[in-house]
Amino acid sequence: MSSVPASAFLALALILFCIGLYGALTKRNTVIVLISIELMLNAVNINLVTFSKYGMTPSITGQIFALFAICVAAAEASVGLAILIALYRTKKTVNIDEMNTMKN
Amino acid sequence: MMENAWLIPLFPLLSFLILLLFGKRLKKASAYVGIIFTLASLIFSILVLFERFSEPTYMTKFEWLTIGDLHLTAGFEVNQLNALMLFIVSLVSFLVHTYSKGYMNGDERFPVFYAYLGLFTFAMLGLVLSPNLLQTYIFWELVGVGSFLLIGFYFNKEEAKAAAKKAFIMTRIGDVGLFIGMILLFWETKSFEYSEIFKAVDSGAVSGTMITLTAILIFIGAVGKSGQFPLHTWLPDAMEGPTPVSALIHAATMVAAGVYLVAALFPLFLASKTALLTIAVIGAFTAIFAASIGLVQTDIKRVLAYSTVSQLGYMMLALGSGGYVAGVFHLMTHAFFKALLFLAAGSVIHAVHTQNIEEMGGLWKKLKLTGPLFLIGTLAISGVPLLSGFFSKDEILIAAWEGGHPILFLLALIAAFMTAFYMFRLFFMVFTGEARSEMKHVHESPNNMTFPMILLGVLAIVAGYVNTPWFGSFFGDWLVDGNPALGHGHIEGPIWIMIAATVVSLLGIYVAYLMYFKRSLSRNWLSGTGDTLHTILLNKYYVDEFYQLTVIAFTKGFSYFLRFIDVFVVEGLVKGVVGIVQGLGKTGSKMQTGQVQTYGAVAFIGLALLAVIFALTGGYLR
Amino acid sequence: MNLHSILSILVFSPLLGIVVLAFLPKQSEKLIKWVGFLATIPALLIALAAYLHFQWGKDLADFAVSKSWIQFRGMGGAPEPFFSVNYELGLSGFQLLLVVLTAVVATLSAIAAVKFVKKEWKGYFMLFLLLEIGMLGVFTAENLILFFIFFEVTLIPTFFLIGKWGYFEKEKAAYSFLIYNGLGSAVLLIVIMILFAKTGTTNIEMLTKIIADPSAPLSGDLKLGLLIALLVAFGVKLPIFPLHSWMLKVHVQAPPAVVMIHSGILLKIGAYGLIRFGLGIFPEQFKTLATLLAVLGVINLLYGAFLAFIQTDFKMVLAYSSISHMGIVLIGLAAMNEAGVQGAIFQVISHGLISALLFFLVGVLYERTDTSLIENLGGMAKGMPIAAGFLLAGAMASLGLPGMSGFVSEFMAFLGLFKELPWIAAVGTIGIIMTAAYLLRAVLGMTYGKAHREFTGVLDLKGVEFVPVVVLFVLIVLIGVYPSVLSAPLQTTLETIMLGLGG
Amino acid sequence: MTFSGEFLAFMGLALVAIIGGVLLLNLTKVVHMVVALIFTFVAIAGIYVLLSAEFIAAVQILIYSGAITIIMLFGIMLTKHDDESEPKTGKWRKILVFLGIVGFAFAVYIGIYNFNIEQVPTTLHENNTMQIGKELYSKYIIPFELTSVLLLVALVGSIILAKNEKKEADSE
Repeated sequence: MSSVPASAFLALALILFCIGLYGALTKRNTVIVLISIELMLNAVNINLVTFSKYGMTPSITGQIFALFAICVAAAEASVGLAILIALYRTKKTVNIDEMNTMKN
Repeated sequence: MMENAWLIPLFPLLSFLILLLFGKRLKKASAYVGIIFTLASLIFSILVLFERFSEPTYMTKFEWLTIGDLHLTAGFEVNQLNALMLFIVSLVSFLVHTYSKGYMNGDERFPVFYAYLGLFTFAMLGLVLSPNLLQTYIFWELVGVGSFLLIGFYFNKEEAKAAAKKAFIMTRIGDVGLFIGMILLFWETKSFEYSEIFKAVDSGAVSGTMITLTAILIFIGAVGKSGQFPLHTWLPDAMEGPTPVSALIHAATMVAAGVYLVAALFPLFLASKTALLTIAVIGAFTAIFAASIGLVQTDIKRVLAYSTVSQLGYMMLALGSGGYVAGVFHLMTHAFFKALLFLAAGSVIHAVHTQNIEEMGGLWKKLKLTGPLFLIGTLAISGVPLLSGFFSKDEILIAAWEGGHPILFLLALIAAFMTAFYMFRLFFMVFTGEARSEMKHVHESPNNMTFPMILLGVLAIVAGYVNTPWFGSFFGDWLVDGNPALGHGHIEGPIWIMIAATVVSLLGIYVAYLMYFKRSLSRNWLSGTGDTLHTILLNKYYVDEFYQLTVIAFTKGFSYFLRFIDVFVVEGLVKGVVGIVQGLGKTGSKMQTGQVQTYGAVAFIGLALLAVIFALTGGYLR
Repeated sequence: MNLHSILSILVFSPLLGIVVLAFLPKQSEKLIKWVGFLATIPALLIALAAYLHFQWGKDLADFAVSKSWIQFRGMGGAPEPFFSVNYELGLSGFQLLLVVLTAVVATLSAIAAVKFVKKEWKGYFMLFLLLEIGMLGVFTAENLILFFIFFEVTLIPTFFLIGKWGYFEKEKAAYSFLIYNGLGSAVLLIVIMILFAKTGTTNIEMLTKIIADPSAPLSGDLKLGLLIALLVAFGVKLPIFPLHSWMLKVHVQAPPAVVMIHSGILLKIGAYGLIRFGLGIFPEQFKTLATLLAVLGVINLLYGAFLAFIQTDFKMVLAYSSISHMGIVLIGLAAMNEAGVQGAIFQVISHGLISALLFFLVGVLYERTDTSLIENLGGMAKGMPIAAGFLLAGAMASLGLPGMSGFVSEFMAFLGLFKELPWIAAVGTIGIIMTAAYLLRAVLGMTYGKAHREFTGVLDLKGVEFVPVVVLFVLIVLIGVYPSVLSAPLQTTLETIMLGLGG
Repeated sequence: MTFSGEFLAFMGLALVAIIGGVLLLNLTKVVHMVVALIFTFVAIAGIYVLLSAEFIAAVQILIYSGAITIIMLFGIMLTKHDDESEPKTGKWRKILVFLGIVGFAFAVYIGIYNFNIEQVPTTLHENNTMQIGKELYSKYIIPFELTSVLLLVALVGSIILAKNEKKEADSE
């Protein structure tokens, strides 16, 4: 029916996810780390929507889940940023190296 | 009566239990408990013996232990040998019980002594009733324990402790031989029972090498118990025990158990020429070896102990030469005269409170009863004609000659000379001459001590007449009745052997007379030939020292070596592992930078690794 | 009462004691001791009743209980669609004997604890009762997972019992106990999980059947690997050389009442596991390992014996003698015939009784004299003849004196091995001599000889102390004189094992 | 595989999304990175359209390209960024993470490669928004309501976190 196979979408999602992951694990700037996490969430959403169309039993549920995911991502972004600002206030930096209070 | 023979060992067991539980309350009365129960055993034994004269062997068994398809039985058997042994053991035991009442009087552990005696008597009687090897082994060990406990009776003496330990361990070395032999024989014949084993051996179901191997292994057990060379050293040391014990265990009964075992398994040994030869050689060697040590010992009990070893060697020589009757006959007569000698020695010790014969002398006049009785025993063991020892020793010499061992015969003859010599040396030094040390309050022993000696003295004189070349070999015929394999009741031998034996023993007595009574021959005649020889003999050929330097040193050394391994290698391995783990832990804690990103990276790499493995293997362990 | 629930009652009966103890105030010493002691009684009574039940000719299968417990869908590749773990308890003759042994030794150990434990009775008895639940559970579990859970339940209380109530280096001993045994049980868990994943069941009987089936989804190599892993897991517990060093520390440092349990029962879990799982589930592979096991057994036997020969502390002597005696278990198992296996089982039980007896006596001695060094105790027979007599009797039983339980087991183990591997067995018999040598050296060193110190006052056994000593000694002699009390229940177990071995 | 319009659209969108992602990683200035991210988000919205999820596409543009990006920009502006002096991540760490990601991608790709399901004709594109609405207010009503709670909590939480604590302490 469609000329683009489901696996193409999945592969795209995979690539985006990997990019996000790489960013989240290597970047020093906390804001960028947060952005990378958003990117990963987006990749997941692509998967949800893809399966909503190409899955074993296609249904609208996938899209609804994507909506929920977006919703949660929005909440996460806001809280994450709030934490970031709170931290910045005390540490005067957004460098992730400085955020090692878990050690002690 | 024979079907109730199982009661015989139970009486002493009962005595043991009663004395163990209530001994403290019974105090002196303990002796009566022991004496009454052993008397019961003795009466039963006599009844059984007389019944066995006319009736066939009785045997019964019940299942003792089931191992899958194997059914091990226990039971009892009354054949000629068993009946005879029952009689000997219960008689000597009864006499020793009676004797001890006087000898041990005043000891604070009097009831314990009687309890131990009961235990030993129980085990010994059980041993001679056993119809199978396993049961024999069980009682064999129990006898060892009884002996161990009695040797170590004076437990706060270091020597007694060492002697008890030595006795137990040395006999145990022999026991392991018996243990292995027994098990090997079991897998060859599928049975522990004597009759089944003989059947299998007769039918040729067991290979020749196997017979030889098992026979020699079982003989090792006998070597341990009967104090044969090279496991003889415990027996002289065992004299640390109370003297009645030496009479009972280390003269008459337990040490004869080895001889009994070989006799009981005689058909097995007959099937192997090599095994028989081994027995004969070891027996003859032990006989002369121990006799030569006996020549120079100064402790009255040790002289007797070496003479026991030597006489046991004689018995082994007889059995090894095929003289079944000769061996068993000598076992019986020896039991009587050696028990007599020990009891008399005990009486002497009781009177003078020393065991060193250098300090004795001139006791003949003071101990009016003990002296003659000791003389009877000495004459009997020396093989002076008309006493019991003469007949049985004669039988052995004939058996050795007829068995085709002229060299062993010669050794036995020399040993006979030595026996006569050292026994009379002992006699002269103790009873004649002047007292060589201050001896106060020397008095004859009480009646309950002299009575057993008198009875044994009578037996030492007459016991030989049941089997003589002159009055018929009733005893021997009865013993081999129904078992043609065991040989004839009496072996006809050339008359010169008897004469030679007599001459040799008289010669021995004469030399001793010259040296120790008339003093016309220098007492240092032996040492005159060379101090070295005397020293060697006095130190018992340094066998103990040899063991000390080899076996014990090796064991200790090996133990320390193993401890080295345990402490350094095994523990070291553990410490190494601990070190590695600690190192890993330290590295790990260094990696805890507190940065979430690092944690995430590590966790993710782990996940990726798992995912790759999963993808490559399909994720399922095949 | 329903027979099926009896086993559960048996296993969990000490729980009642724990609950009651939890509500008792810490200070009421007497009450706590009584409750701790009484809580062991129901298990003892039920165990004895079960034994009588068997002796009256009834079937032990009556006791079996199986309740569905955990179920989940299988993962791809497994043959069964469902994985289920059932709550299954059961009794075979072998297990029955061990349960009786456990119940008896636990009760006696409680008596010992009443005498010897000097502080914090409440905690002690609660842990002790928990330990008893674990031990009873281990021996009745018919399911590997259940077995493992009970196995772990035995570890933790023991750790605390050693670590809190032991002697000077108690913490070190407790840790090395926990680490060694923890590693062993980790290996055991791996084996159980592999078996579970492969066959979909952890029921021992079903596992045995599945694995005996040649079409089972396990290759021979895997089975061999699993068996070796089991050998390691239970080898730690047994212990097999060179996995033994933890056990020495425990024997020396733990309080005597705990060592009674530890040496008497906990070590036996290793032997039980080897027989039940090693020999029971992997008979074919066991055959290939037989020679190795025999060699290990002889090494254990001699290694322990030689080292025991030079120890200066009687507790160390006993610890090494335990190693030595466990060698006999291995020797019996390696024989792989009726005599050998029965000998091994006999040795398990007999050593349980003997070591409990000896360690109780050590406890008595230590309480009176504050030492267990052989040298310091020399000549104690003077002051405490009864204790010395029992010590000597215990040593005699331990060195395999006929008429006591030690001999029967030693004899059968060697009987078995001589049939299969006579040369190795012959080397092993050196151990018999060495056992006599080291035990006599130690015991005579303590009891006989000149007294090095004054043994004054009332030192000998008295009062309630007689109970454990006499009970254990009577049992030892009973087994030695009439071994059928043990061998009768064992016959079906043996048949099953022999069937697995194909002969 | 034919070069249909749909395919071309997919390829184009995918390329934009990936390039946006790669730029996100490689640009030095933080603001530039965010801009690169907007491209990606928009491209993903296009992908949604291709997957007949028009409503999601709209939401994507609204929430991500709009709201979230703006929040991020605020975050960037509120904090100080010294791009040059920022220490670089360790080389080894980068290599290891990269290898891990490659491995992970490989593993997942095998899964995707083996993913083969018959396509079933769907009616998702017809009245997409209405379908979503119906489902959302009937079947998923409780999660939907819970989402509102979540958002509320996030709102309150953010405010409390970001509030200047000093002032608060002063005022009290």
